[in-house]
Amino acid sequence: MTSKVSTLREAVAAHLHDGDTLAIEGFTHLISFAAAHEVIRQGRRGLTLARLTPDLVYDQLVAAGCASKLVFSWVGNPGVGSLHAIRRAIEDGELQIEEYSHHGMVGRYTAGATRLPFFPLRSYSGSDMAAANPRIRRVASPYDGEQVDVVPALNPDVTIIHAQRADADGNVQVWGIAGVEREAALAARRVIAVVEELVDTSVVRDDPDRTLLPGTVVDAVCVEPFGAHPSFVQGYYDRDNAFYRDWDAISRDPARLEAWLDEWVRGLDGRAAYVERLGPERVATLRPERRPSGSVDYGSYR
Amino acid sequence: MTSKVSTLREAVAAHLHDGDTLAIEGFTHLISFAAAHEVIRQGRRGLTLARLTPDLVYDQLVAAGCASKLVFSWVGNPGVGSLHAIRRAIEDGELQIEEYSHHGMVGRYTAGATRLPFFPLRSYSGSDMAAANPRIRRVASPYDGEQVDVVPALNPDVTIIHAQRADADGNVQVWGIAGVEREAALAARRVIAVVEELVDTSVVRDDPDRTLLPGTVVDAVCVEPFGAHPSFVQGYYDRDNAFYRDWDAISRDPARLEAWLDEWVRGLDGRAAYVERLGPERVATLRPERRPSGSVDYGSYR
Amino acid sequence: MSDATPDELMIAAAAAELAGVRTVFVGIGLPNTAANLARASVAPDLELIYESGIFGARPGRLPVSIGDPALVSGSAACMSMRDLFGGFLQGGRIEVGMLGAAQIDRYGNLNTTVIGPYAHPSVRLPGSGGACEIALNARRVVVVMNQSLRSFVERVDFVTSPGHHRPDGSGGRPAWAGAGPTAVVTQLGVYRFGADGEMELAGLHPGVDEATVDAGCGWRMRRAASVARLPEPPASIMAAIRQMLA
Amino acid sequence: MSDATPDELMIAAAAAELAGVRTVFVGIGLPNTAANLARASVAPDLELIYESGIFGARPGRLPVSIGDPALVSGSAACMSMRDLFGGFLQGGRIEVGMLGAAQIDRYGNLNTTVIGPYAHPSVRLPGSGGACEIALNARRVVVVMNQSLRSFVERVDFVTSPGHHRPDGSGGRPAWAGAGPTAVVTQLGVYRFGADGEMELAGLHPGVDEATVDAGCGWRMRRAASVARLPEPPASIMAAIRQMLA
Repeated sequence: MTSKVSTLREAVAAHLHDGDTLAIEGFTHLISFAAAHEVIRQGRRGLTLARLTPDLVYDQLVAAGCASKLVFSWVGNPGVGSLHAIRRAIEDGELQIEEYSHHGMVGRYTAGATRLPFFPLRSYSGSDMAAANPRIRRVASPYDGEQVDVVPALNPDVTIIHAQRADADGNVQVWGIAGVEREAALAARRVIAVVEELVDTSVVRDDPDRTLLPGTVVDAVCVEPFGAHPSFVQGYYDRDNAFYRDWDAISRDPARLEAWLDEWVRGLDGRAAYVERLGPERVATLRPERRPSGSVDYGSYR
Repeated sequence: MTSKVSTLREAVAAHLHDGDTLAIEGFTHLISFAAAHEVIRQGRRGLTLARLTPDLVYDQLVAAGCASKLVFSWVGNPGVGSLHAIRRAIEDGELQIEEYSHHGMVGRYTAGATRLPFFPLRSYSGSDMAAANPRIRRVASPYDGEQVDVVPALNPDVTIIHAQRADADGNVQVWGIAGVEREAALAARRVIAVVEELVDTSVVRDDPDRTLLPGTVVDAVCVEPFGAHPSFVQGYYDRDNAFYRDWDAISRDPARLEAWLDEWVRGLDGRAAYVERLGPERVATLRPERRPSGSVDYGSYR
Repeated sequence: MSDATPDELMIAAAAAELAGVRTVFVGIGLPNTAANLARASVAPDLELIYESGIFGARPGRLPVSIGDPALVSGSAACMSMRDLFGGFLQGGRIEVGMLGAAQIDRYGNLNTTVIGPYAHPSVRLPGSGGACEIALNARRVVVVMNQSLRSFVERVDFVTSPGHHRPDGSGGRPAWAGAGPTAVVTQLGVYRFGADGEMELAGLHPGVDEATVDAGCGWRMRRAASVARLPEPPASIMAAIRQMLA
Repeated sequence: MSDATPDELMIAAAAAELAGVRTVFVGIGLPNTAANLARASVAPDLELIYESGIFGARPGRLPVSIGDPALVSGSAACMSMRDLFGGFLQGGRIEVGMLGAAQIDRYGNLNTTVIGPYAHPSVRLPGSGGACEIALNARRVVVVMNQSLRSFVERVDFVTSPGHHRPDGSGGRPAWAGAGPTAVVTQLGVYRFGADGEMELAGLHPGVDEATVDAGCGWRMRRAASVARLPEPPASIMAAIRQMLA
């Protein structure tokens, strides 16, 4: 089979265009900052950014002027406070917003993945959310007449996910929090998987239950160790909570934020340089001790 | 935490009543024949049996007179032919049927699991299935007016699944084909998990991604090695294809079927006796060679 | 005067609300600590469920985020958000949801979206996350929040998560919904709701009097049939809290 | 006279329909063998997808059932049926679905449900399984079945899986649906469909003449612009088939 491995630079250049809807998914875990930085370096403009929790990754994309719209369900710096670049862009009228709840966003990706126009759910009765967002609507059940809330399908032009490992055929494996990575990828027209490690297909095939996405769904596999920092990768590195705290002061001050982007994104040619600048000591403090899953037996049937 | 471990006899006696809707799920894999045999021994009557593929397990329940209705999507002996007891009961008017497609049944359990009155899908345009089953209906999308097929929620009174292992808290782990086990269990009022092995909770907790159902969902854990024979358990034993072939002649002849039920079900006090009667040689031929999954690292974070 | 800090009193009181409970949907911060405390005391069978999909976490450290890797390692199950929000929360399998808010009104309506009008807010808050669906689908809701004239308001600026009904009496809860907020825990006391869905002062923390409650409430707070004087948390509970926060 | 059996001719012709294809939804029996043959010859990137949720199987033996454990061990992915039927099949990510049937009409409508009326059938067949949704959602469908006056009928007794439209011209395919049946492979030949959705004889297996086709068809079978004489499968293909079935 033709290898799907490419550089992140090539993958972003080939698959993401100005004006696209982009979803970088991974709930708290596996957030591809490496891909976001490449998008900033390539100067994409006019993106609609979809993500349950915009997090620092979209604060950076918005600060760099890549986005014109944000689709989300919880906009904040978890455990810290606001995302200041996004807040400023909304207040300045530079960033449109379209707002759902977590289950609403899960449902939007699921409807997109399953090619349905809508996804039914029970989330908005008595809330002002449907009044604030006219795309939240209702249908009547043909069984009992109940009015059920619905959200519309979301089909990103590109979904980018981060994962622990993949093989060259594009089979992607994840452990720990998978969030909405599968639904967001299946909903997308094009999928980029950024991984910590490229492994032989035999490693994947020894444990097919761990496969989040089979290769038929994935357009490019990009190997970027530490590519999810300052978020975390289960078993590989911890969340860099100090970075999340430090971001508050950085993003609060537009000049400082601009300098940060110059130093950590535009001034570097990729994630390897970022990791080098981070320094081996900081990287080392984020490495966990081992905790093996144990092995199960699939059986050999001949 | 209070242990959920009980005998299958106790679990069936406590949770399954005459007239209940029962789903024994597990698609080709992990079919709890042990539970079905216990239901026959306890003489339940008037059950509505739901299952994508009724398989031999429901042919036996129907033959034993336990069922009054069958809800299904594919009724046959896979690779062999008909299920004769079910066919006779339908022809004799003793068994009502309600028929969907595979995705329709998946959707019915999913709606039940998520407490929605219906599940939307694109399965029946141009088919006669909706005309044959008035419970297959349509709703109009409030976004584009498209008429979308819907199926109604299915909430079994009891769902019984088979699995490789569980801990005493009821956390159930499966590898290989999971089919609709999760959705069927979440849709149910009461859940019985039959497992090959009871393991310490540390085994489960070393690999939380393998957990199909957390203990909060499970009412009883019953340990019945070889309890899915003649279906298979990935890594534990193979499908007994000879049994599936032999069943054709047994179930074709009502007298022979009755004798089989007497010999293999009513005349035995449980699965251990069944395995003993099967004999160590037959069991040995169904054991696969080992094929380990390999271990992944979740990391220890302190 | 109590030896416990206001946060510690809130944690102890919130934990008491979980007595005998088996499934709680928690966020980070005070609710997380309260739920862990409950499991160590009044609710030994309690499973902590996080919106990141983690069931039965046994973290080796106090988690900083709902997506802390320490919550995953050693947990009983790790589910997709589709299963968590669909099959578990919406499926009615979560007994208690714990929620915070920037504003609450007397009917338990919660605002975590905006201060000011939605289109031009004076303060943009994080939004719902999973709060609106937790408020509807958990079998009951325990609210944990700081109380002041800014947060206990006559009318919330935006109903993110519905309480018992609107201030004008409209918008009652659908038949399938959970019971809604049954308790509100603040640094001043514990509140419950009357049969008409209106909040009532049910208990006062040590050292707090009713005048302080009234001074920290934007409407005239009703009193329950009897207002309890909440006891000082016992030494064992205080020690457990302080060990968790250490 | 061909050295190949009718089954072998069907397998070889069905495999040829998969040239260059990357994703095929297969059942057990002839379609499974044909898909495996295609991967070994004309479609090296072909992923075999089974309705039990298995992607990219590399079985160590010929599977007896779609749920054979040999399909799981060594496969690339094992998905829930909800993901398989929702995100993959309905999601439009399956290029070719291979279906069999007890009856087919000239517009490619397939019956696997009943012979006779639905309420009182003379023969109860297995029903849809996943066939009706495969017929609608796969980007195109290849039908593999035995041909006779009993199976190639003017009017099927029940439309389980829709073809191009009803015999009366009603019930065309929705905009979102795949192309429907594009080829039918039988022991006699290969059929395709005209722009109006009617089946046409496109090719004859070695040793089969048009009169035999007409004698095994319940309507007057139309001819394609040119009817090919299908070649004897090459020795390498025959060897591969026989090795698989050994």
